[in-house]
This record gives sequence, structure tokens and C-alpha cells, in this order.
Amino acid sequence: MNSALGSLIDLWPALVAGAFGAFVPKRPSWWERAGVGLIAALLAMFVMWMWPGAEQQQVAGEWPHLLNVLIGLPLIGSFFILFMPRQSPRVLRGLTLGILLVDLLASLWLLQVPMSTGWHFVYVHEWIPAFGIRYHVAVDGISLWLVLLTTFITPIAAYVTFGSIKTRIKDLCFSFLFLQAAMIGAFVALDLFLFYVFWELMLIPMYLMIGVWGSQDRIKAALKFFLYTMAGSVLMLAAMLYLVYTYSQLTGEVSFSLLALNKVLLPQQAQLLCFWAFAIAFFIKVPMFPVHTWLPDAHVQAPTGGSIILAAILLKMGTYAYLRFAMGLFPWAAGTQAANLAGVAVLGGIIYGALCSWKQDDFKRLVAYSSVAHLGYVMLGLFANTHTSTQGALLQMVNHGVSTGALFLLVGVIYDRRHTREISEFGGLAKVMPVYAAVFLVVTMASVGVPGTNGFVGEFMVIMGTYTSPYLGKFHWVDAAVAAFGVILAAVYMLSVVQKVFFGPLKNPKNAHLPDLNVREGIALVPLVIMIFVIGLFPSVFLSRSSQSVSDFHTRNRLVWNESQAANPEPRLLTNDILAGSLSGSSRDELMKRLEALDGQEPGRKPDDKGSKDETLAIQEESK
Amino acid sequence: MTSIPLEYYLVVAAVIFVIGACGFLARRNALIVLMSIELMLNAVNLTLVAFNRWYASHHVGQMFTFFIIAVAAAEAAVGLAIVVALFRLKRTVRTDSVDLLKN
Amino acid sequence: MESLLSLFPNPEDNFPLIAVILGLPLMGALINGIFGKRLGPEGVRTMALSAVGGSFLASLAAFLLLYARVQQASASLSEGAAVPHVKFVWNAWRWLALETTSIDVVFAIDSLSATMMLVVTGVGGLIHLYSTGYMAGDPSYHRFFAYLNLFIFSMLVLILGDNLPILFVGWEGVGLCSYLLIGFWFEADKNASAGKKAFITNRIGDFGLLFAMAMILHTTGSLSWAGIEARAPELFNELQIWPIGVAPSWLPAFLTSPVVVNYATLIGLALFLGCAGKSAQIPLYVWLPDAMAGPTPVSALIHAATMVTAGVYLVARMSFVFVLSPTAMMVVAGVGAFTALFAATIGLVQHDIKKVLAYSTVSQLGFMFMGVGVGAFASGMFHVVTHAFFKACLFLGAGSVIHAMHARIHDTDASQDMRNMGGLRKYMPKTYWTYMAATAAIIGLPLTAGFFSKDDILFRAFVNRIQPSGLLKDLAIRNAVQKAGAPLSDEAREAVVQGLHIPEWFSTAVFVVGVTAAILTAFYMLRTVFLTFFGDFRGWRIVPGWKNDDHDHDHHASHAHDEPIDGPVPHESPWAMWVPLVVLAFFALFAGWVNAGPFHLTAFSHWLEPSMQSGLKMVTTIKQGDELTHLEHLLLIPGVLAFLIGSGAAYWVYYVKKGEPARQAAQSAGGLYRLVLDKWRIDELYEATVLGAFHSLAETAALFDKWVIDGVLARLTTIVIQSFGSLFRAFQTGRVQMYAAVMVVGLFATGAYLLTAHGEVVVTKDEAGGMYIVEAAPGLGYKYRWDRDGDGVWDNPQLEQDETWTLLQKVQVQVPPGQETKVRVEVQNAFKMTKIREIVLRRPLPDKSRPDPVGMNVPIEVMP
Amino acid sequence: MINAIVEQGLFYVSALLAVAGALGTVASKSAIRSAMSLLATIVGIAGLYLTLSAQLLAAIQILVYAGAIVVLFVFVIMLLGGQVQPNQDKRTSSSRAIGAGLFALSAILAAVLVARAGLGGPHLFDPPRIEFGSVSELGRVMFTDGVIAFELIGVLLTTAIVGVMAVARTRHAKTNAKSKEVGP
Repeated sequence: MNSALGSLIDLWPALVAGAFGAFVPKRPSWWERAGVGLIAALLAMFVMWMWPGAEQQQVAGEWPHLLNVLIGLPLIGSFFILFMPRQSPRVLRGLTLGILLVDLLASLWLLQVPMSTGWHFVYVHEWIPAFGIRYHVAVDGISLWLVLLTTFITPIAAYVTFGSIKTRIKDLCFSFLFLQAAMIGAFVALDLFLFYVFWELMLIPMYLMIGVWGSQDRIKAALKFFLYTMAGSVLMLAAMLYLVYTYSQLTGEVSFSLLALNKVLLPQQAQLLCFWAFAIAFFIKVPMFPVHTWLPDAHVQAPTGGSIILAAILLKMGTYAYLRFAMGLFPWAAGTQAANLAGVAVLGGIIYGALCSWKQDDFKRLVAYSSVAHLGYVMLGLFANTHTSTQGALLQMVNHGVSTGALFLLVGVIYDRRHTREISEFGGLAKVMPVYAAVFLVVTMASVGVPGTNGFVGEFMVIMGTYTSPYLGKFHWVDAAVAAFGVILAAVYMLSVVQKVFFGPLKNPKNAHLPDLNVREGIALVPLVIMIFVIGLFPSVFLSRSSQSVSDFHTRNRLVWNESQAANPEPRLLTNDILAGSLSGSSRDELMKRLEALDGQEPGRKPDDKGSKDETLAIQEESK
Repeated sequence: MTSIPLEYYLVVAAVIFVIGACGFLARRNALIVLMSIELMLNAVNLTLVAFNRWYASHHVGQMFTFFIIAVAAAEAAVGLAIVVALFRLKRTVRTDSVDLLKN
Repeated sequence: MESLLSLFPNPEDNFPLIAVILGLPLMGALINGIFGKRLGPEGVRTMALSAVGGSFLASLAAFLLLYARVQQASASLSEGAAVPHVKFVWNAWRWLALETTSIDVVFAIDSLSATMMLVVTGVGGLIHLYSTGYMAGDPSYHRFFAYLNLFIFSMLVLILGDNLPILFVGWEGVGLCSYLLIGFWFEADKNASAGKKAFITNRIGDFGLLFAMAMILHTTGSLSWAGIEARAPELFNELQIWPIGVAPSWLPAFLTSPVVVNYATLIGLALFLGCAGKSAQIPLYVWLPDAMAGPTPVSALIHAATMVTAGVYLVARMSFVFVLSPTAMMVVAGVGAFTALFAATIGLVQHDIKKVLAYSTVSQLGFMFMGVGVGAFASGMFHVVTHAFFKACLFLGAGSVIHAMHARIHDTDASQDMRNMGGLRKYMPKTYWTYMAATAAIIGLPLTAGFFSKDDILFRAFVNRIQPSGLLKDLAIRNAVQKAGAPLSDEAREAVVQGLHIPEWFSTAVFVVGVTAAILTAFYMLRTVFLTFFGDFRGWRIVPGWKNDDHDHDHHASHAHDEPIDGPVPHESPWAMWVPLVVLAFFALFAGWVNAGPFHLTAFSHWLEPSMQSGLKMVTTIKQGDELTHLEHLLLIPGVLAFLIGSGAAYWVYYVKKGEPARQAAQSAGGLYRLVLDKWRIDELYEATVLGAFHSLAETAALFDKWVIDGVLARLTTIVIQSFGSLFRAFQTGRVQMYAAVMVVGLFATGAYLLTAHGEVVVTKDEAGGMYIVEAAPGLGYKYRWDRDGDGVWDNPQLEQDETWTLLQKVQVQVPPGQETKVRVEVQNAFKMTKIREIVLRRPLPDKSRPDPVGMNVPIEVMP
Repeated sequence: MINAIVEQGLFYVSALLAVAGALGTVASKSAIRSAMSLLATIVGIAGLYLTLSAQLLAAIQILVYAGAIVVLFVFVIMLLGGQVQPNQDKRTSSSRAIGAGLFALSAILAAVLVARAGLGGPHLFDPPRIEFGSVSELGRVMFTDGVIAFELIGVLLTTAIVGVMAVARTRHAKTNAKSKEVGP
């Protein structure tokens, strides 16, 4: 009995918060009070749980709970929103934007830490010990910019959407916050199970956004979007479980952690199958050629904000996950399949995407196909698997997020005014909306890849990297040539749409009095346009942070590639000294040190003595 | 008491059970259906008692039969109550007129 | 000069004046672009002019500084040594870091870029001044000057960039500005699509440049001029272009015979594709004539003086790469010559004055490429400079004529049609004299700038020869040995080396084509002069003191001669327009003396020589010393003759006979005349072939995507699932007994399964040892009978006494290698149901030829 | 010797009675006749219990089944009155024939299988212990091992009663707006 009483006493902060929460709302109905009270208690318990009890691997300047805040804040916020009264949309919108901005500011801390070898802001917490599943989140050079892209784009998308959507504000706010949490979680998760959870969680709010606020046949598009991704992720789950099973056979203990699982070297046949299972799941998300048809429908039906987030961040989930998980876990399979996959990316993505978008008469469908073409570049960069091309692919992911996000925002602007996406409806807008035309031209230049804007830098590095890639066999120069040719098609379809919409005489009388950009749209566009030129002119600021992680990633892949050349009928465990293999002396120690860092030393379960507690508390204070 | 072999009882029980099953499947009258259920239950009870008689060291079979009888009683009562309610509602006890589950 | 030198201590490393040269036009563009409307026309004008003027002064200062530094360096030099390649560098910031090298935003001024810089800012400044007059009264006045300044900035970035990517930034920047400026009056669809056509054609060229950069980075590992030059020998690696990947074996031999090209040629051709796109050479020149839809100053600046010469600049800058591959040089010279001739023929018959000048530009660019193509980089660049002067002057002259015509004829096509002009000599004397001066230069009147530059090119075309480098010879010989399989004999080796040289007839052919093009140039240029300035005015009946207001009823000024409209006296252009004309005319006449070859005044070539040293090493001439100068004087004669024939014919046709013979010739050769008038219908050819192909490909792709991929993946799966759904729905009838019946059927099925005997057989084999364990599945009351050798007799291993049925579930069978044995087992279950199962154990021979693992043997060295 | 014959006679009579009753229940036209034949089956089975020396069960069988359940059936038949007679089945005689044929076939098959199995000849019971099946013995077992089951049966029966009350109760007592009241 006393133990129950003891735990009750431990929970006193939660009880107090619950009681306080219950009295806050002035509403007579008790269930609303109880709801707010419960949330307050939950929040208190979350804070208590997060209180640095578990001893974290302390690194100077890296507050271990930063990632928890980045994920937890919007998550808790989204639940809190649910209990807020529906009648005051202004409060809901204000709270959502507030949380998103705080998230953005918090994520800026990630930039202070130089992304050296290994993982940063590591936080590990046992989740389901029975299956070795842990809440293991960390950031490195590869995922850094994608997290920042998320925290940068979502507030803009939310801010713009609040201008145009006036119905069911509460659910909209919930979707935005929940989406933000799931996306950041997926980018930083290092535990396969945790990644899979966040990967699925992302679908729900996006499904809501397309399904609730979309246009005509939005339900069909939302369902198609959901089923496509779900079908893929089921494959991934199967391969994941097989991998974990093999790992447990080899080492005896079960673990879902990426850093453990990438030690398993499967026999060639099994590795190919697992690779394809993972890869297909991510290709559907990218989307790659044969499975891309969900994207145009999803974009056409989605509201402006939904389109921006879908294009800017959700598509990067596929490419990032392919790099981290498919290439990370099965380097040999990725290497052997690279040549034909690059062919699909180039012909199916870049050329096919551009040709399709040229003949679309729906504006959003055109931009959707254009993002299929842009992501063809990203995937080509990943398949080429050289340092330059991978860096280029990472940068192109961020670029595509910025430029296509801006494009969808601009399309949304004229959609809100004319409620039609047919390109033939518009003509000669440059005279009526000069500022809008100027901004659209700048963003078109970015998306076409004129040097000096961000689009060029990504494509340039991908093409340079593709040419020198040993993995593409005899096709390296053809892929580079066709990718370079894709640059022309990009100009063709973008300029033809710019001419149809902006130049030429003002045919349609309805366009005569369209108002130019209003303040809200202007504020949303300014950061995107600034980022276009900042990345375009100063890309080394971005590349320098991710280059160390990318080179480590490639070093490890190459070692595993060398190791897997010998025929291995049985799955093997590749410990670091096997990888270091023939090296000796100082280079071996240096390599071992880097591999250790890549494995992220397990945070020791030392009992948290007094010393470390004050110190973490100290950091806590100055970080507030 | 010892001249009749166990198999005879089993055969009788089997026959009664099968007749009950056919009644349950074939007949359209709700009451007859309920009665066939009773038949089936009785057949099972008989088998239990027969085997209990074969393993005479304990009385598990008989105790079990006792409980089955109790349950059968409850079941019959509720069954008939439903038939009565059905009859009041639909003026018939034909089972194939009761297919709300269909659409 | 010394004070200036003291101002910049060590310009070689840090020369901030470049930042001023670049910064001013960029700032001008931004300010005019963003605050243009508030500044008003005067503010915009002063801002634009001061920006370009300041940049001109800064470049002049930089030029003089560079000149002084070169004099200083060459003075302290010993005799005979090559002049050092002085370069002022300004490194702004690290742009991006690639694997092997890092690309920085770095600008440099050496002799080549200094000259180009002077031309760009100088002529650009004059054209800015001219545009203030020409564009006066245009509603989006500030936007025009913002684009013009942005263009100057991009052109300077192109010229000053010290590595290929920075040049590429400028390269596409000028493409973007030309797109904006051509489509400046975007209300008319014609202008907008002309702009789009220009941008896309340039983009096709840029594809070539991008691909060339990839190849250069792959072979030499760096993209800056010095880096590439240092590792130029790497360019002699080879790439198999055909067959791509692994060719299927069933293809005929000639299709699968590998075509291997060395990188120098590939890069040369790719770069030249870029130049052809930007400088409007044969395959990609179609955008330049349409670009005349832009305002005339734009045509003068972009499509005459600066942008179109970017291609020639690139070839000159990358001379050390082009020179390494004789085939590339041959292609450049050949395409240049053919373009010169081809464009000249079209120019003969055009009615629109700007179209004539446009085709003349294409033709003159052909001359420049002819020059650099035969290795005469200095004379090519000299023609660029002189062409900038006289072509800009011609365009601006045409502009002031059009400006005058606008007074009465507002339709753009009609106001540019020469048939509406004539006799303007009397009304626009200043324009007339400057136009005459520029025409004299372009047709090659002796002692004018055009004369010296064009004849120098023709002379060089005749005498220059490209020597294939030693490395190229070794590579060719190695390939030949590899192909022949046996070491070559001496004459075979000689034949291979000879194969590398450019054939002898080629240079004479280029010379002859050049001369004919010169004749045609003289003819069509004088034709424009006579049609516009001589004879009587055909535009409208001139009524002195005509006021606009009382005659505005017939505004649709058609040039139909049936009912002549009357209008005012054509007025001369304001000072802002004719002052630049005079300056340009002066340079057109007297700039020639800077590089007058026949008079041994070759200051310009010596000035440019250091920045093309490694290129010129490979270029020799057929004659040396005074024989060469003698030949030079000799070759002056065809040039002068060309001038005389062309201008004489034009004088006779258009002045003496008032254009009568031209009309008769047009009637007689009707079909040919219309074909040439329609620009040989090249646009229609492109439309039918290339563009048509892409349009239909795009349409099929879109339909394919909608119906096939979407159809299969989305719609087909839904149909399949719906059909299964309806199938199962049939079972849900709602009647309780129906469900019970289904349950009974299920009961019977399980009963049947339980009653029959199973006993599946599982074999665990160990091929190495040959021991096979055959195991039958267990079951309630199961009994087994084995026949281990397949002879039909049940031979259980341990026979139990009375019955043959054993409880033995597992049997071990030893199979000798390479053979197979059959094992039979019979299973009986509690209900005496039996089942016989048979299995064949096959043991393969231990084959030695295990294939090595899938995957390439990728030469990966372990990176520490 | 005599009780052997009596015992065999009792077995055959009861077995015959049970099977005939079962057939009557299923095949008879009118509900009353099937109720009566159900009664016969119950009595037959009680007799068989006796031969298996399960005296308490035989008694309970008669008391509960015959006394309560069959009476309940008869009562309900009386309550529902004439319309209870189901009109002639729509199903044609052919489908009933198929049903019967199928059933007969499966019965024969089962019989053959069981015969083939043989399972080691007739199992004769050995003489029972004296108190086997007696009330005291069964009672002791009931209240030691099966006490929970016994209590649960009590609960079960009460809930059944409540259930019956709820189902069969006439609706008009609580006339809320929505429900469309039907019935007498």
C-alpha cells in the first residue's frame, strides 16, 4: 500500500497542475474543465518525465532534450489545441503560430553546434525494452538541414493557410502541429521502430488536410495518397522485422536501433530483397517514376498550406529515408542496383516528369510534375553515391523545398482570387499584378535553375557528381548528359506557363481587377525569396555543415562494400575491426575512432549522482 | 449393468445429435429449431455420462451434464422469450422472414 | 599612374576595384528595379547612366593599371622570353566545395577580359545614353534601365569570372536579361514568345556548357582557367560514346563497333554547342532574328555588341582546350564560315531594316568564329571589338530612323520596313553620315576598322595550321595498334599522324567562303543605305507644319501605296541619340589602326597574346618571316576586290537603276526568292522536326501517365478489390440457418482433413557429405512404411516382428555424388487411411566453377 | 441374470424411445406433436442415464427438462395460438430430398469410417462402485471442486430470468417519442 501512496506523492506536481487546469476555464460544463485539467496533468508529467533524471551523454553546448522539445512541443500543443474552445479562432491561430515560431527558434540552436563526426543532441530513453525499442533521437549533418527546413516551412505554410481557410480552424491547427511533430520526429529518429511510427503518423494530418479542406474530389485523392504510402511502408515493416530477427539470431539480443542493425551483413539474395522492400517504400514517397501518380492528384486537391508542406517536406522524407535507411543498411545492394535505378531516376523522373508537366493545363498538376522532375535530380544524386552528388542531392532537397514551396504558395495566391487552377483562365496578369509577376518570375528562375539562385547549385553538384560516379558503370556520362538535358525541359515548361499566365494581352475580363499581393502573402514570400538567393550565392554555408557526415557515411559504405564483395551465404555481423580490416597504425586508429563515433557511444546507465544533476540543471537554466 | 458396451451409447447419442442438427438446419419454424437445439444438448449430455461411466473414478462427466442442463434451461427460456417478442412484432415465427442482418 | 599603382599595393592577389566595376551596375539595377517608380524618369536616368559610367571609368582605370603593370613586367624581362600573363585577382567568397576541388567566387582581369570589359562598359554606356532618348515616354521606363544595368552586370561577371562556373553564372544571367529585354513589351504575344524562344535556345547551348563542365571536372579535376590549363594533358583520356552500356550481341557488328572519342574533342564540341547557342551560329541562330522584337537599343547592346560575342570570348578564353583537338577547331571554323555565308544570303532580301542588321550580325559572328576556329584568336577578338563599334552604330542609326518613322507610323513592323523609307538623307543628316561611316567599316572600305579586322581574319584563315600535340599522336597510335592488334609499320604510323591534321583544302575553302560572304555583306549593307537614305521618301506625303491632332482619322497607317497618308517632316533625333552615333562612327572608322596587320601595327595582338599563350603554341603558319608579310600583302587584293564588287553591284542595282533589276530578279526566280525571303524556312523545319517531336512526346507522356500508369496502378486495383467484395457479399443472406449451414460445411471440411492421412516429407540435405535425412510429418496414431532404395519393396531399417508398419518417422539415406535415389514412404492414420509419398534425392556433382559474386569490382581505395 | 435382461431391455426401450422422439420432434407438422415427441426423447434419455447408473441426473433430467423446459415450450405454443402452424415450406420437395440424401450419405460414410477404425472391439463397462452416481457422491463433488461453477450457474439463471423479462415485456409501459409501438 505504501508504495502506491509513495508514487502518489511523487506525482504531486501533476495533481496540482491537474487541479489548477480544472479551474481555469470559466465554462460551466464539467467535462471541459476535466479535459483541460487532464491535459495540464499530462503536461506536468511530461515535464517531470523529461526532467534530466536519466543520465544523458553530456556534450558541451548540446542540451540533450532539444530534440524532445522540437518534437514534444508541437505534439503537446496539438492536443492542447483540441481542448481549446472552437469559437475563438484567433486564439487558436495565435497559439499555433506561437508554438511553430518557438520551435523555429529552438531549432536554430542546432546551428551553433559544428556537425563533427558522429551524432549530436543524442537522447536515448527506453521505450519497449522487451523488443529493444528505444526512443533514440539524434541529429547529424545529413538530417540537420531537413529539420531546419521543416521548422522553416511549416510556419510559413500555416501563416498563409490561415489567410485563406476560414472553416474548422481547430482541426487545421491540430493538423499543422501534429504534422510538424511527426515530420521532425521522422527526420531525427535513429530507431527503426520509432522512425516507422513517425512515418505513419505523418499520414494522418496530411490525409486530414487533403480530405477536409481540399477541392472537388478530395476524398479520392486523400485516400489514394494514404493507400500508396501505406502499401509501401508495410513492405518496409516486413524487411525491418526480418532484419531485427537476423540481428537477434546473430547477437542474441533484440534491438531496433539503426546503429546496431547496420552492422548486419545479409547474404546477397536476402540483402537485395530487403533493400528492394525498403527502397520501394521510399520510392513511393519520393515519388519515383512508376509510382508517382498519387502526387498530382494529392496536390491538385490539397489546400495551399497542405500543398506547400506536402511538396516542401513530405517528399523529402522519401529521399532522406532512402539515404539514411536503404543505403545505410544495405550499401552493397544499393551499390549494385544504382546503375538501373539511376536510369529510372533520369528517364522516368527528370525527362518524363518535365514532359508531363509541359502538357498539363492545371497549374498545380504542372507544378506537381515539376517536383517529380526536381526529385529525379535528388534521387540521381543519391544513386550516384559520390561525395559531391550526395551533397548536391541534400542541397537540392532543401532547394526544392524552398522553390516549389514558394511556387505552390504563388499558385495558391491566384487560386484564392479566381478559385480556378486552369492556366487558360489567366493571361496578361503582369500588367494587373506587377509585384506578383516579379516574384513569380524570380521563383521560376529558381525552379528552372538559373545560376545565382538555389536551383542551379543543387543540379550543378548532382550533375558533376553523377559524371564521376563509379557506381553507374558505363552509363555515368549518359546519365549526366540527360540530366543536363533536363535543364532545358525545365526552362521549356516553366517559361511556357509563365508566358500563358503573365504575358500576352489581357483576354479574360475577370482578371482585370485582381488585387496584387496582400501583406500576409508578402510576409510569407519574403523569407522564401531571401532563402533562394542566400542558398544560391552562399551554398558553402550549408554544404560545410553536412560534408563531414556525408564523407563519414560514404567511408562506412565503402568499407561495407569492400567487405561484402566476398560471397557470404550466411548473415554476418560486421564489427568495426572487421571493417577496419587491412588498415594498420595511425590510420586504423583514426578510422576506428570515426566508426565508434558513428555508432554513437551508448549513453552509460550510470546512476545519476549529485554532480551531474546540478550540472544539467545549470544548463537548463541558461538555455531558458 | 455391464452387458451393454460403450459404443452403443455413443451411436445413440450420435444419431440423436444428427437428427437435432438436421432439425435445426431444415426446419423453418423457430420453435422446432429451439427444440432441435435441446435435442443436440441432450445427445451431448448422454455422451458425457457414457464416458463418465467408462472412467468411473470421478464424476466430472455427470457434473458437467448437470451444468449443461442448467444452461439449456436458461437458453430455452431466453430463446422462447425472443420468439414471443418476434411473433408479437412480425406475426410469424418463420425464421427466413427474419433477415435484418442482410442489408 | 603611379598614384593609382600605390593605391592598390598588390593587385595580383586582391584588387577591390573589380568589386566597384561589378557593384555599380548591380546597385543601379537593384535601385532602379525596386525604387524606379518613385525616382521618376530623371532619377532613373541619372542612376543608370552614373552606374554604367562609373563602371566604365573604373574599368578604364583598371585597364591602364594593367597596362602599366604589363609594361613594368615586360621591361624587366630578358629578350625573347614570353610576356608574363599578368592577372589582377579579387577573391570574393567560397562558393561551393566539391570532392576534388572547391569553386570560389573569384574575378580576374587579364588582357583579354580587360579589353572586353572596356567594350562592354564603353559601348554599353553609349547605348544607355542613347536609350534615355529612345525610350523617353515609355511607361515602364525604370524597368527597362533596371534590366539594362542587370545585363551589364551579368556580362561583366561573364567576362571577369576566373573559373567556368562563375562564367556560367554570367552566361545564364545575360540569357535571362535578354529574355526580359526581348519580351520587354510583353503585352504583345509575339514579343513574349520571341523572348521565350531566345531563352530556350540559349538554354540548349547552356546544356552543352554544363556537360562540358562535367567532363572537364572529371578529367582535370578543376574548373578554373589555371587549373584546367595545368592539367590539360589529362584531356587525352578517352570515352566510349557508342555503344552505351553493354550492347546486345544480336546487333550487327557495325552497330556495336565501339566509337571512342578523346575528351579534348568532346569538351571542345560541347563548349562550341554552348557558344553556338549564345552567339547564334548555324544550328541555334534562329532566336537572333526574332529577338529584334525587343527595343532597338537592346538589339544594339545585346544582339550586336556584347552578349552574342560571349561565345567568341569563351573560345578565346578556352583556346588551350580547343587547340588540343584539331577536329574541334575544324568544326568551329567550318560552322563559322558556313554561317557567315548562309546568313549573308538571307540578309540580301529582307525588307525589315532590323532583320537585315540581325542577319548581318549572324554573318559577322560567323567571321569571328572563322577567325578563332583557325587559331587566330587575337584577330577574332579584334573583329569582336570593331564589330561592336560599327554594328552598334548601325543598329542605333536604324533606331533613330525608326524613331523618326514612329512620328507617323506606329505599327512596329511597318515603321521598320525599308519600303516605307527612302530619301532620309535630306531630313536626317547626322544619322545619315554616321550610318554611312559604319557601313563603310562593315563592308570593308580600305583603312577602316572593319577592313583591317576582316582581312586579318581572311589572311589568318589562309595561312594558319593547327599542329596536333605529341600526346594526341601517341593516343592515336596506341588506338591504331590496339585495333590492328600488331605493331604498326612506319608508313602506317605516318598515315595515322597525318590523319590527325586538318586537310589542306579546308583552309582555302574557308578563305573562299569568307571572301564570298564579304561580297554579299558589301551588297546588302549598301542596299539598306540606298533604300533608306537615297531616292525619295515613300513613307507618307510630307506636309510641312503638319500637326498630329487634325489628321488622326486614318490611324491604321498601312504602307499600302494606294492612298498615301500625309505626315510631318521626318525630324532628326535629339542630341542624346546622335552623340553616341558620332562617337561610335569615329571608332568604326579609326579603331582599325590598333591592329593594322599590313602596316605592321599589331599592338592589339601583342596586348592579347599573353592570355592565350598555351593556345598559340599549337598554331603555326605555312610561311614564316618576310614571306609571310609578302603573302599578307598579296591576300589584301581579294579583300579589296570583294569590297569593290559588292558595293559596285549594289550601287548599280539600287542607285543607278533604282532597284529595278532586283524586282525583275525577284519575279524571275519567284520560288527561290520566296524561299530566301522566308529565311530558307529553317524555323518551319525546326517546328516540324525537333519541336514537333517533343510536343508529341510530351502529349504521349501525359496521356500515358494518365491512362496507363494511373490506370494500372490505381484503377485496376480498385476494380479487382471491388469484384472480390461483391463475390463475398453474396454469402451474407441474413438468415441464421444459412450461417449455420456454412458452419456445418466448414465442420465437414476440417473433419475430412483430420480423417485423411498426411505425413508430408521434409528432406534436410548436406550435399557435401551426401547424407540426406528424410523425415515424414508426425500425426495421431500414425504408422509408417519405408522403401529406401525405391525398388518397390518396403525395406524398413529395423523390421519389427509381426507387422510391417513401424513408428519410425525419420530415415537416413546415403547418396553417392552425381546420382539420385528415390525414397518412398507409406503413412497410415488412426482410421486406417493410407497415403504414399515419393521423393527423389538428387546430389549434384561438386562444380568448381562457382561464379564470382554479383557486382562490379569497383576500384575503391579505403578512405582513411 | 434377470437384472441383466431387465437392464438390456431398459436400454433398448429407452434408446428406441429417444430416437423415435427425436425424429418426431424434427419431422412432425404441428408444434404440439413435436413438443410431445421432445418429451418422449427426454424420458428416453433419462432411462439411458439410469442404465449408466447416473440416478441423480436421470431425476434431474425428468425434473428440469421434462417438467420445466418442455412445459415452457408447450406454454409458448399455446400462447402463440393457431398461427404457429407454419404454412407449407416453400422449398420444393426436390431440395428437401437432396438434403436428406446428402445427410444419409454422410451418415453412412461416418459409420463406415468408425467401423474401419475398430478401435479394439466392444468396451464393456466393469461393475460400478456402489456410490457411483449417487446423490451424496455427486453432491460432495459438486460442492468441493465445482463450487464456483455452481455459483456461476446461479448467476446465469438469474440473468436469464431478467433477460426474459426485458425481452418479452410489452412495450407500452414506456411510451417515449421515437419508438413506434407495435403489438397488443
